[in-house]
Amino acid sequence: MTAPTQDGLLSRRRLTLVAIEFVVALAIAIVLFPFLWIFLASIKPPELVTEPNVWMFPPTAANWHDVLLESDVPKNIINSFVVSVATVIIALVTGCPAAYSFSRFKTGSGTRFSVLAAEMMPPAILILPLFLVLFRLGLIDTLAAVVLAHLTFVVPVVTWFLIGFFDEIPRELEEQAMIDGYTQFQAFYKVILPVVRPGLAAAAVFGFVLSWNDMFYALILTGGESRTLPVAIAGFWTFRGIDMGKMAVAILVAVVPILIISFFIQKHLVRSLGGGAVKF
Amino acid sequence: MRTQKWLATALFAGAASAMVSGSSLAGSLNIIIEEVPDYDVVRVLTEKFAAENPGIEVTFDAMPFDAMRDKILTSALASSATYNVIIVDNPWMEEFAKAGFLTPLDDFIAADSGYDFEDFVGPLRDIGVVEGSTYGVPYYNYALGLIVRQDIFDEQGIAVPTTLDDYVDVVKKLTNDDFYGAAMQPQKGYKVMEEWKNWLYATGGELFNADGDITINSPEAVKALEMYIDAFNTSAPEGSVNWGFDEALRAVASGRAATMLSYNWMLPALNAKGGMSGDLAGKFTLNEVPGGKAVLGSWSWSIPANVDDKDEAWKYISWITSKAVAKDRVIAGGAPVRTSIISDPEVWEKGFGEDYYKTLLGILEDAAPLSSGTSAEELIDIVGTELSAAVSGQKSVQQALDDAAKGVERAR
Amino acid sequence: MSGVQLKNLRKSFGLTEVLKGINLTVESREFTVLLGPSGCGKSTTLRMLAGLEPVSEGEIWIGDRNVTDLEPRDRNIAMVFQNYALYPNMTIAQNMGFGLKAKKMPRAEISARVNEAAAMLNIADLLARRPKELSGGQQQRVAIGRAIVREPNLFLFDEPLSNLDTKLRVEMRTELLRLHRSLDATTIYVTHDQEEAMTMANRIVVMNGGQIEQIGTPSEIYFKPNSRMVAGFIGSPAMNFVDGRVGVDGLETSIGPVAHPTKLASGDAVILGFRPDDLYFPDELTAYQAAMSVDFTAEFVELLGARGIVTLRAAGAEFKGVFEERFLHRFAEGATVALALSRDRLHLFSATSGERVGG
Amino acid sequence: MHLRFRLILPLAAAMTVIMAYPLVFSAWISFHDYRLTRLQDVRFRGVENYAFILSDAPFGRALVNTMTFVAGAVSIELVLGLGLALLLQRLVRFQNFARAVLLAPMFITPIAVGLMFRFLLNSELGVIPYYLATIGVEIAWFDERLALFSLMLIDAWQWTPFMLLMFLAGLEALPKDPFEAARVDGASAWITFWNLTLPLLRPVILVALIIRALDAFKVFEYVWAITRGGPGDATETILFHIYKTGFRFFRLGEAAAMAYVLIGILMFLVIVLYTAMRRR
Repeated sequence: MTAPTQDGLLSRRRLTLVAIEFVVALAIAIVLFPFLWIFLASIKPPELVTEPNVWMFPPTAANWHDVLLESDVPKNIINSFVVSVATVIIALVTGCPAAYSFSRFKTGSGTRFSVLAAEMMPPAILILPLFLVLFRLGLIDTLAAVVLAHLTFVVPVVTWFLIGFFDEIPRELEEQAMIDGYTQFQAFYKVILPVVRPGLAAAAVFGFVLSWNDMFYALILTGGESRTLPVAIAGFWTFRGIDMGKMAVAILVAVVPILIISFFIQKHLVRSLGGGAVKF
Repeated sequence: MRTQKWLATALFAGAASAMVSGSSLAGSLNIIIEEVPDYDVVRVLTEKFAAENPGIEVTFDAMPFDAMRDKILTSALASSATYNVIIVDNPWMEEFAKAGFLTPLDDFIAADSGYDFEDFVGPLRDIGVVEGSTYGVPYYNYALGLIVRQDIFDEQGIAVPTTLDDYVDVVKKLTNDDFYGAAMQPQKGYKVMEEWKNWLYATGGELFNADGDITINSPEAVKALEMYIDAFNTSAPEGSVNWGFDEALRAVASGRAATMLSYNWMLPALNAKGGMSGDLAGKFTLNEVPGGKAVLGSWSWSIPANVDDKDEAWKYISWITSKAVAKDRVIAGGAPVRTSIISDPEVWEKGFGEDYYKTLLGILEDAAPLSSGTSAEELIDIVGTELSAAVSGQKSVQQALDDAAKGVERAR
Repeated sequence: MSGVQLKNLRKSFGLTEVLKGINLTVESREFTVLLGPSGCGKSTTLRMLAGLEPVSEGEIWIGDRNVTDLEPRDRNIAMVFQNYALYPNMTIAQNMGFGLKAKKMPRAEISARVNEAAAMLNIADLLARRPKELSGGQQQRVAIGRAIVREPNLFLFDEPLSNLDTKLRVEMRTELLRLHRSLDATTIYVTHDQEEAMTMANRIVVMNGGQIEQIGTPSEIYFKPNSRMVAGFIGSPAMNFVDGRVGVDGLETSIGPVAHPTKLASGDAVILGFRPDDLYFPDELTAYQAAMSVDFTAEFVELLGARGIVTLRAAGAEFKGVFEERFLHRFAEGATVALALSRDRLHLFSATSGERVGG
Repeated sequence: MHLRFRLILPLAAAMTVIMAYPLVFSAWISFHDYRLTRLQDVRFRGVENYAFILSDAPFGRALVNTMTFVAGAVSIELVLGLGLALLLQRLVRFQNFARAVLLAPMFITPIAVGLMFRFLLNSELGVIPYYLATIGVEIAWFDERLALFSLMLIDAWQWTPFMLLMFLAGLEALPKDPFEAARVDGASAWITFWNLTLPLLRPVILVALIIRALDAFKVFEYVWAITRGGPGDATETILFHIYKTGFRFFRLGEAAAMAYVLIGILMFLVIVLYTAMRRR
């Protein structure tokens, strides 16, 4: 008597699941399609790049060869990497203690919000004076200039995330450390920092991506040797037309490492964000 | 005069002002250059210069167009230039010269006996002249020409149009369901301005009259824009209202359109075997724009005012633009600027053939810059925005041109 | 081991005064419990003792040292937190040795001490694990072990058992007492659980509203509560109270006259208190002992096991009584039962100040 | 100095250098006729710059465009992000894979995304319109009616993953009990969503909204890569407009004034959202 009912229930459940899987698969297709297309563009012979309906063709490695071996793109990647890493390190070094202080000493209720609000500052307003200062300092066209500019948006975001993470750590932990014979600062870096490490990693990844993706500041502040990858990608769009094939290679080269990183960290990212940063 | 500038910079951090940036070392030339095929040619040729002048180390800072303007500006504002040699786009020439960023080159040119400055095509040469002084010598041109699919014209027995009225008729006639008479570039700003201004010349209009009054909303301009919109609506690919140079080029290259107004030196690229146009290679020809007078673009070599060793900079410029080197450059694929080179049979033979060069010379000699004045860059944007608004139907032709005139008046 | 002295300790957060002058002397080796309802200031007092909360006014002495302005690390104390506060990223051994590391103790000695404490607490086999692999009870032991290895002048406990289930709590209680006896350490223990306080403390400090209500041994607190608040707070079920007035000859209350001497002036409002355990059948008391007899109406009975709680009603008010199981049949619903109060088990408080005025 | 302030010191110092100073300097510039080509002739203009831009039609249009863009893009991202998060949560198989793929677009430099879609959506050469045309759908993605909307879709492609990330994290951190209670009470999925999930996620939603909205105000790369603000003024966004005024036309005074007007608007927005958040 109960068997048919149960079967009905099960199949309904299975149906829902199939529907969910279908929608998710569709979303995945929408996300992956441009990548596929870009990849095809990177190995298409030049005369076929403008043909939307060509899926089979003799592939060419010329674009890959040109970009990886005979262009500045590898150097641009290193530049981007150096800039992003330096930005993140500085952001963590300055943001971490401050976030800890904001979290622990209950600095005014609006503080954490104004930290976030700092991120909203339009780059356009900061770039003019930054440009002039960096220019005075002789730092235009250097990676240092880009790092400095990227700090303007990476530091607030990283700090803000960290405040959330520190909030999640029970106060007793550092009190225990202080009773155990450590100063509050020692408690901070010997006990709290190791505990908040997943949070630090999440914030670092976020900061890294923000810096890695920026083109606006880098466009204005870098040149020649110091060009970062997004600027280089934009550079394939010249007055003589976009070199689609090469640009496709550059885009893939820019994206793949980040995708690999994101693949491995996404789980931690979700978990550690859930731990704290998504709350006020 | 400089006190004002320092007053402004007094706001800088104290430590900052003590440091001076980017001074170039003696014996080294740092050149800012746009990353285009012409640069590849120049870079290779320069190795020869370096070999001849072991004391001078030449480095290029190549970048996309959009990054160049503020880089040049930065260098010009410094107490000592980052770039000893710069290239200047024609809309910037007057602006930079009047801002005091550039060195007058007249004395250098006069002192250089075999240089033959007059050999540069007149309209190109004039771009470098501001209020009687020469601030730039031509690097390469990007004058516009009419690029057509000759095979289609031949097939249908149609002559390549020489007047605007003919042109509009022809592109309408050539348009059918999946083929278009003209690939146009009505993208806001530079692109639409660059294209439409050819139409403006063809109807006898100009942006300013001889007295310098704004004539952007003159009846000629209205007519030019109306015809432009007519052609766009009837003969250009659907949904191409935002197209720029790239899309138009690709549409022509992939056989979707019969004609385009574009840079003259695109022709060799279109006709190159194994290039972007595949089987269509060889079927394109270059012609003068309908109406004859073309929009001229050019890059010029200049020496910033704040360069320490100007002799060295001139040494390079005069070398790279000298007749001998210019010939090598053009043969290697560079866009020509000297009359003697364009007319040189050796160049015809090793380059892209007599027809191409003769047409090119015709275009160059009857051409005028896209825009001039100290606010040329802004002017292009203002007019280009209004043109785009009219093409996309957001404004009436008269309204758009009136607004353009108003905007230009303010920017001046 | 050293005693502790709090001298007129005050604490304000902004304009709110949460401690209004605490004076307390804790003798060396004494197990003192701070007891009170939540928000009474007991935890704040403990945190100030630990140095986690700055002192607004007053002094704290540990032994012969004024530690008022010393950092926690300079006070040589150990503290066990309610949520144990184990370092999640360290092993149990590292957790326990962390405080010794701060003192730059040689590694071998740290490990010796940790092992000793672990053996004492039966957690020797957990030393290599991390906190999240442990049960609540085990974590509790680690937290205590971490305090022990420090060999501090003073142990502080902040409601350490409240996160454990009842059975474990009772076990740990005994264990803590045994430990206290063997270590002979001065201990200050904060709780809101009166059972814990009664069973463990040498002395109980009852706090209320930022002040000390009473300091005394558990039996003093239970049998001689200093105030109506203490009387009502200690004991379960809670003490019964009746409003009354001093009459010419004893008290007049809503449930009848009470023959009870008082030093108060006639006409003063008083509160009469008696514990549920102190209700007697009339035949259990001598005529002298019986202060009064009241006819209660029984409402219902809650059986606890050997005893039961009876809900009674008289003069419209509700009272609780506790009786042995064998008497419970007398309290059938609706039955009228006469019960007597014993003269020496009455508590009398001023209705105005709440202070004990006799009994 | 109290530890609390010592900990904030590095951040405060960094922020002073990279933000406070530029802001002050920008404010100064905004009251002057400050042109990079006329530095010897910087003149005080009082509030003229402000008066001009507030009456300037293109600036107004850019503001309206930007706000439309932000509202549209962020709404799409919110709905899609929340929907996908809920689906992903119920996905049984391939959950990690799906999550990694669906989060990927936010890690790609926006300029690459812009250039990619410029060609994917190109009406003649793009693969998307090509296949749409085969099923009879002809859409001119970048004409004056659709261009801004297309930019919103591109933004949604890139940034829905951010919403997804925040919501996955938020869902992970939700207490389990109320949902079990709802199941026992026999509440339908729909009722549970409206009465439990949504209210409990509210803080996360607001945070995600704020971050995304502030970020969307900075939209630059897509405009730069695809439309350059056109057709006409249809996609002229505020940052692009300021960039043009400041770095193409060198009118720093006006650009700075525009940036300040923008800050004013953002401040207002932030305060409104902040109040909404505190009222929860």
